[in-house]
Parts: sequence; C-alpha cells; structure tokens
Amino acid sequence: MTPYSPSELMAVNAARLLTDGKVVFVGVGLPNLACNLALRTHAPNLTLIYEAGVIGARPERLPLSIGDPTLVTGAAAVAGMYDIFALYLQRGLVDVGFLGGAQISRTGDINATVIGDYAGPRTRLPGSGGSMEIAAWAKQCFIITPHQKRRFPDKVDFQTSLGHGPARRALPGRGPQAVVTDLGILRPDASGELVLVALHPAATLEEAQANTGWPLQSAPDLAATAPPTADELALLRALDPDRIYLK
Amino acid sequence: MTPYSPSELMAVNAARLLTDGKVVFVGVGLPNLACNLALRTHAPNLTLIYEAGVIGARPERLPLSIGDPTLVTGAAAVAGMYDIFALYLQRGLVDVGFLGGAQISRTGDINATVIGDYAGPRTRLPGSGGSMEIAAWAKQCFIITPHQKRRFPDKVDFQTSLGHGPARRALPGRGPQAVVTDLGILRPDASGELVLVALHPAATLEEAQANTGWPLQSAPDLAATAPPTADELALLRALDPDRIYLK
Amino acid sequence: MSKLSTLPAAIAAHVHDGDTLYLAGFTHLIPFAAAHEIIRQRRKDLTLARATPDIIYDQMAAAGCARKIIFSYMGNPGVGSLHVLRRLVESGALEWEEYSHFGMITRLAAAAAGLPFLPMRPTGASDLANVNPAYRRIPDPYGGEDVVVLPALHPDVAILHVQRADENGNAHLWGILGEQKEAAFAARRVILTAEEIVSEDVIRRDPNRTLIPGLVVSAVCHVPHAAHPSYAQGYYDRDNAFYLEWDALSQDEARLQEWLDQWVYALPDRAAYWDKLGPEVHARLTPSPRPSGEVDYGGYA
Amino acid sequence: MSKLSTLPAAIAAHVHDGDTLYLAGFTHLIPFAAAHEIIRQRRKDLTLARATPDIIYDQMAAAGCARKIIFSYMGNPGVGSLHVLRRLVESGALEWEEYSHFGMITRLAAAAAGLPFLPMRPTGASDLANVNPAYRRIPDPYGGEDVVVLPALHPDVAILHVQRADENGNAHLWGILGEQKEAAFAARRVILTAEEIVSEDVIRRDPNRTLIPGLVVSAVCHVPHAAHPSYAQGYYDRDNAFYLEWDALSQDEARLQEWLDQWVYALPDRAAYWDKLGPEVHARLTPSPRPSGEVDYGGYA
Repeated sequence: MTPYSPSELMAVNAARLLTDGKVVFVGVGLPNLACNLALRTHAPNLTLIYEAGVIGARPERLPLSIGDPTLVTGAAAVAGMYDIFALYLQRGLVDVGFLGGAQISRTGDINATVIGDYAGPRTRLPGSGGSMEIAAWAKQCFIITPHQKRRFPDKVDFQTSLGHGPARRALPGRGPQAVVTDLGILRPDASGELVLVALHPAATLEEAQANTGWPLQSAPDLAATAPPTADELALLRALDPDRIYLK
Repeated sequence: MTPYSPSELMAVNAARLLTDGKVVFVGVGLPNLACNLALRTHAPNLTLIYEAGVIGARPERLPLSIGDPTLVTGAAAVAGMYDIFALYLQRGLVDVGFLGGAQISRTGDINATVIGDYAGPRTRLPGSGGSMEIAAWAKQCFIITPHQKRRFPDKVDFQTSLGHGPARRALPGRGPQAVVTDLGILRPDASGELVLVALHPAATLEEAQANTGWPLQSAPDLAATAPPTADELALLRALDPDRIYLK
Repeated sequence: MSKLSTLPAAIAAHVHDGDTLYLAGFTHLIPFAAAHEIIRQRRKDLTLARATPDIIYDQMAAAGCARKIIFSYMGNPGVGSLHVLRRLVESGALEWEEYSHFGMITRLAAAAAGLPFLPMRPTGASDLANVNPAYRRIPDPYGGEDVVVLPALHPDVAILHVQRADENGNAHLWGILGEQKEAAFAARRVILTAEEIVSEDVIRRDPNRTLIPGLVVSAVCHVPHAAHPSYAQGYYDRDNAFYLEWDALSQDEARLQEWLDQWVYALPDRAAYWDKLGPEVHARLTPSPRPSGEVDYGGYA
Repeated sequence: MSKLSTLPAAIAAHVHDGDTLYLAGFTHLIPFAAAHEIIRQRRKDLTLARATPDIIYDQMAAAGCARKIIFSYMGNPGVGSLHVLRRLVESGALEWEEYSHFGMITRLAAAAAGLPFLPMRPTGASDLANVNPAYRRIPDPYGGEDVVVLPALHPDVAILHVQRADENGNAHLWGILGEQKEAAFAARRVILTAEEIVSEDVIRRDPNRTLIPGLVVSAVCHVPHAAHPSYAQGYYDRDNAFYLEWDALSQDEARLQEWLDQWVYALPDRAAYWDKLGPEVHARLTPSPRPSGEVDYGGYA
C-alpha cells in the first residue's frame, strides 16, 4: 500500500462523496483538490462552479486561487458574481457545497470569522466569503477539516454559517451532511448532532473522541473507509505537484 | 422651399431639440427617425439607447422595430433588458426619453393603454412598454404626436405615465419638457400645464386651440419654428425611403 | 449527457395544457418554430407570458392555444396593433395581466434569482398599480422613499431560440439578449431551439459568450431558421415585410385561418416552412458577413 | 469624446482623501497599478471596499492610505491571511465593516440599479447581522418568508482594469467578471486602466463583449500589465509565487516597507515595475494562445 498524508486521506475521501452528474460549488484548497480528483475518477460529469464566476470548469492545472485563469479557459460558461450567488446558489441549482472553516460545532455551525470577541478579535479570520449562503442554499454541504480539538468546539465563537437546528427547517438546503477529517467521517444524526460514522485506516474512536470538543458519539454501524488507492493518490499528486495543499 | 409632410415637420423639429453629447432613450417610429436625423446633423455624439438593449447604436438603415439587427451591428455595447431599465434608466444615466402616446393630457400625462374603461376597453392600445419608467426617470422627456383634439384631452382615460403634478416632485426626472406636434411645440408652464410656445410655418394659434381638448394657452413670446431645410429633408427621406413613418 | 431532442418530442414532453409559457426573445430570436409546433400539437388553456407578445402570441391565440396573456407591450413592433390579441381582449374572450417592461423583467429577474420579489423605484403613474394588485408599495427600511415591488414570475416552461448550442444545452447568444437569461433561470423547464448544434469545444473556446448554461436546459433541438419572421443576428434578417403583411392578414378571420392552415398545420416542420418561403425571401433576408474578431483566453497548463 | 488620460492625472483628478473606493476585480484584473499610483500620491483616510481585499488593499493599508475597510473575505486567496489588514483590525487601528460575498455584491447591485436596497433570502446564520446593523429583515409583502435586505453601496470612485478599451471608455472584458459591472455602475466616478487602447471599431465589432460602456467612465488610461500580481486573462498569468511570497513578506514590517520603497515609491510607473520584474518572470507568466473563435453579427444595410 502506498503511504499517504492526512490531507491526501481527506481529499480522497471527500472526492468519493461526490456522485456523478451533480452541480458542485467548489471552495478553495482541499475541496478544490477533491472535486478535481472526482472529475478525473468516478464523476466525469460533475459540473464544477467556482464562486469567482466559472461554470463547468475543466482546469488543466490545479488552481491556487479559485479565481485562477486556468478555470476559465475551456469552461462551459462564465457569469458575474451576482449571478453566481443569485441565479445559481440562491435559485437552488447547486447540489453540493464544499466548505472549510476554522471551527465546526457539535451541530455543524461553521466559524470562519473570528476567534474570540468579534469587536476585539483574538484572531481575525478571513470571514464568510461565500460560506454563509453556500451552507444555507446548496442542497447539501460537505466540510473538510483536520480533526483537532480546537477546530471542533461544542459551540463556535461566531456563527459564520448555520449547521443544524431550528433555523435549518426554513432553509432549502439540508446543511452539512458530511464532515471529512483526517481521522474519519462525521454525519449529523436525527437531532443534527455530528456523530462519527466512519474511521479511516489506523484511526480509532478514542483518538477521534480525544480530538473533539464535545462527547463524540459514534454510529452503531461505525464503518471503516477504504484506504486511498494507488490510482487515486497518483492522480491527486499530479494535481498538486508542488504540494501546496497536500501538506 | 421644399414641400414637406406633417410627419417630416415633426421629425425635424424633434431632432432639433436634441443637444449633442446627450444620452437618449429612443422609442420606435418618429422618435427613432428624429434621433437618427440629429445624429447625422448637429449631434454626432449622441448616445442612442434602445430599450431592446443596444447602447450607442449606429444603424446603417432605419430600423422598423426598435429591436432590429442593424441596431446591434456596430453598436458600442449590448445589455440585457433588466440592465437597460435598471442600470441605465433607473440609475439616472438617461438624459432624454422620447415618447409617443395615444393621448396627452393638459399636464403631460400619457395614455398608451386603453381608450375607454380598462376592464372593458373600447380600444385596447399596446400598453406601457417602457413609457411608465422613461417618463419618470429620464432627466427630461420629449413627446411627438400629431395635433388632434382626441389626442389632447383635458385628462387621459388611463395614466400610463406621469406628466406634471404633485407626484412629479418625488421623481428624479423633470418629465415632459416638450411636445412636438404638426402644428407647433408645447412646453409646460410653471404650473405644469402644457402651453403653446412655438408655431410651425403656416400654422395658427386658432388652429392649435381648435385641435386641443383644453383651453390652450400660448406663451407671451410665442415663437415661429424655422421650416425644415433641404438638407434636413434629404437626410430624413434617405432614412425612411419607403416612407413607413413619414406618412 | 446529451439533451438533444426533436422539437416535436421536446414539446410533447415538456409543454402541457394549462401551463404558463414564456417564449423569450425581445424582437430577436423569437422561437416561432416552437410556437408552431405547440399549435400543431393543439395545446390548450395556456397562459402566455412575454414582454412583447409579438406576432408569435397573436398566432398562438388565433389558433386557440391561449387562456390568458401576461404582457407589457402588446403591439406589432414598428407596425401597430396585434389584432388577434386586441380583438380577444376587447371582446373579453381572453384574460390578461399587464405590466410595464421594467415590471415584467423585474418579475422574471426575481424568479431567476430565487427571490420572492424585487423592488423598483416609484414612477408616479398609479393607474397600472390600481388595476393590477400584484403591484405593491413597501417602505424603504433605511428611511428613504417607498419602493414598488412585484412578485417573482416562474413560468412552467421557457422556450428560447439561440444561435448555437452544444448537445448539453450550453448556448452562445449574441445580438439583443432581452430577457433570455432571466426567462431561462426563472422557468421550471427550458427548451432550446438552435440555429446550429456545435461541438462542446466551440462553446468552451469562448465561455463568456455562454448566456445559457446546460444545467438549466431540459431539451435542445436543432431547428435552423426557427425565429422567422423575427431574426437571428448574423444568420438572417428580420422579415419586416411579413410584420407589415401580418397587420392586414390578422384583421381578416378567413385569411388568418388560411394562413394557419398553409403555414402551420399543413407543414411538418420548420425545414418545410423555410423551404416554402422560397429562395427570394431567403436571399432578401441574408445579411453580409460582419465577423466579431477574436479574443485570446490563453492556455494555462 | 476622448477620455484618455495618464494614470497619475486620472488619480489626481478623481481620487480624493477621504473617498470611498472600490478597486474591482474578483481575483482577475485587479488594478494594482492604480493602487500604487494612489500610494505614490499619498492619499489618506480612504474607505477601501472590495469583496476580497486581496494583496492590493494589504499594500494600500501598509502604506497608510486606509481609514476603513469594507469586505466579505479578507484572505490571501489560496494562501492564508492578509497579514497587514489582519494586524490592523486585530489591533483596532483600522475600522471595518463586514458582509458575506453575496451581501457585498448585493449592495453594489442595488447601487448599480439605482435602488435603495435589494433583498436576499435568509441564511439562518445570524451573527453577522447581529454585528452589522446594515442587515435588516423585512416581510415579504406577498405573504412568504421574511427577506434580508442590505442598502446600496455607492463608492465615490470605482477603478477597473480591463483588457481593452477605446478612447471613449467602452471596454471589452473576458474571463472572470466578478463585480466589475456592478462597481462601475454603482460608483460616482469610474477610472479604467487598460491592457490595450484599441480603435472604436475593434469594440464595435463585438458589442456583446462590452461590459463597461464609456458613458459611465470618467477616464481611461493605457497601462499594460496593470494587474500584476493578479492577471489579465489571455495576457499574463496570475503570479502565484508572489502571492505566496507576500505571505512571508507582509509579516515582517521592515521587509514590507522595503518592498513598498523598492516596488512602489521608487518607481515612476507600471512600465518600470514590469521591467523590474524581469524577463524570467515575464516568461513564466506568459500563457499559450487560446483564441476564442469568432461569431458573425451580420451587416444589415
């Protein structure tokens, strides 16, 4: 078996969540890697939408930024930023939104805004970008983030985007349906609480629990993910030869 | 002096109202003729905007419809219908709107909708199209219409667009500032009532009064318009060789 | 995933009696071939929405397809009245709902954006709002003047004619764009007819030219000359003579029915219609070439 | 009427201390040359609005031009933090006002349309609305769910870099369009920098490519390579190496000031900047050709 890094593990498992033919709103970094890997493996008919305004991108190289010129050349369509958010996302045309975030709460709220107090922040993060609306309006969302206790608090310091809870019922999207970490995969239970549903090879429930800021439950049918295949890894590494994301 | 028809007289006098460099929202028919005549005579830097979405048109032939392909070829820009009405007209970028209408009231209200009762119309007219917003938001409007009593009632049967009156004060546009007929030119006085300010050659005040549905006042300095020049007529006739508008 | 279809199959699958249709195109690219196929398939009780009903809805109304019309300028552009619609409205035989152009496009833009409504500035003219309860006024929450609002209009089906599309429905349009984009995003189903079906590569060489993305398209049909007597920029001219002819023709019930018989019911498809127009009309409507020039997108591998 | 100007003259005439600026371009066509000229002219107390402040506002803030920032994603795209802005915000030395991307573009779209506000659907996430009173909720007058609204944002000046423009300011753009159109129509004054100044004929051969009409433009300046380290689709690549380098550089106050000295203050203009980058960088950033293909508009005489 080829050795692989935690970020490779996350990217491969995130790619596997994407079913062919879907319309995916792609975020920068690992989501971008995951979507491009899926496009090159089991999901050649994904429509990749980038918030910068590109629809049906076919990037020849992995873009560092989600506004890279390689996303435009050969794309199916380009639209302005208002249209991307209004006509595609708010209108309900996006099947899957891919998100990251500095903090993910027990019920899937995301914080991408500040650590500490908003008015006098300890750490100022970049802010919402598209997160607030993607989490609300994409039919479902996937989140990729390393499994660390500080990243999985019981409550977020700032609710940049909504996970599960009463306000979710009024929204068209079902919210975060999977969180892919370097230890496993979490999904919401019926109450909206994220529970561990799968462990990656070599990871343990105890390790996941120790790295989560609430008493992490595991699903009764806790699964094991298949290790990345040699094919998946080769394609992934070809996408990020300088290992900008595959740290 | 070259003989000319009433519509030629109206088109020439309307063209003369346009000062160079202005942004003009062009309606179909005589307004279209007038604007294209002005572009070819004293106002080569007019920007002609057509509600179909053309900015800076340079039509090689006179378009029958305001959505004619000759308006697009060689234009400066094309925009969608929403943008034309929102980004250009509502935003306040249009200097002059050109309008017609079946009825023009004493205070410059236009009716382009129905003669008779709205729910059970005696004559169903085409309706507003762009009139309602052009009259409201262009910095000023010019109206072209033959001088007939039925076209100049005291009040319109249906207020398709606003002329003068209390509601005008809240609007960015100054409303109808000139009505060009085949007898002369009317302009609003301080109270907003249309008064005769100029007579065309051979027309008389009595004739204008007899063809107006309210007691038409004339300005103390009632002027006489200059007859169409041979040049103006030649250019105008070249624009409409089949005399579709120059009836 | 190819969405290619014949036009009869697309109409049969996606257009149902009682539907609200928006056959798009402001003067330009009006989908006449689709309208004629709807007439041939004898759809009934349709609500026909268009800013400018144009001859296309006059024809559909004459053929008895329409229950209601939603419009903002019901004229024969540059000619005068749409006589069929006018007769039906004046006689009370057709329901109608009326807006200004900006109101109509605002309703589509709201629907396209997934919004319940969009605001407009007041115009001071109140009669249309008095007869159409869809017009409402709401306060500006920031303390300015009231705004006027209209609700989203979601057609069941939008039909668009485009210059070229790939088999997935990604379509390039140029020339007057009217409400094409808004109608496509507002509707529940979208049928395209196209002058040309081109390879995906032709579309992807110029993605900024793609106004309609395939992901909103239900079916794409190869129907050259589908827009006559309107036009397709760069392909054929507007047939102004026909627009003038319709003015007389549509005022005479017998001639009107004869026209429908000869030009719609008796013909199997648009190819036969175009053929019937004959070489003189074809020649009269052929523009000279005016290439756009190219831009360079750059390869970034 | 020609609007051609030098960049220093355009900045001197249209950008004043205390103005609200929107230097447009979502990743693409970011007007760095204009920002550097603003720095050289030592403008102060500016309110800098941009969805993504990007390195351009990090540089302007480092040079002391900024009093306040309005943004929706204050990161170095694909890299991490914008360290200058982050330090200033964390230390309380810079005012800020924050939106989501959709909120930011909605504010511009409202201003561009001449509307006091535009609605958005609720997102269920309330913290941003709790800290930013510009977010309001109003009822849907048609009985649906409440909507969230934001007020129009009218910058004093929008600055856009474009691929090509004529001397009247009619500009062709392709590739990512971001908020370019909305910013231009929202602003009171508009400055364009352009890779190429072309004849009016080049623009008018493809009017559908014209995103910015000259009638909203105050000045147009011929400034090739004005967008580096961002990019101009088809002209040069994004300089990802510089975006990565900025991450380290901007965390070291001494290096930062040295960079500003060497790359902004010491240079007269963009030509000198591009020259200083050197032939290896030029070569690294040169894309291969990928022509768009043409369309035909047709001549209708």
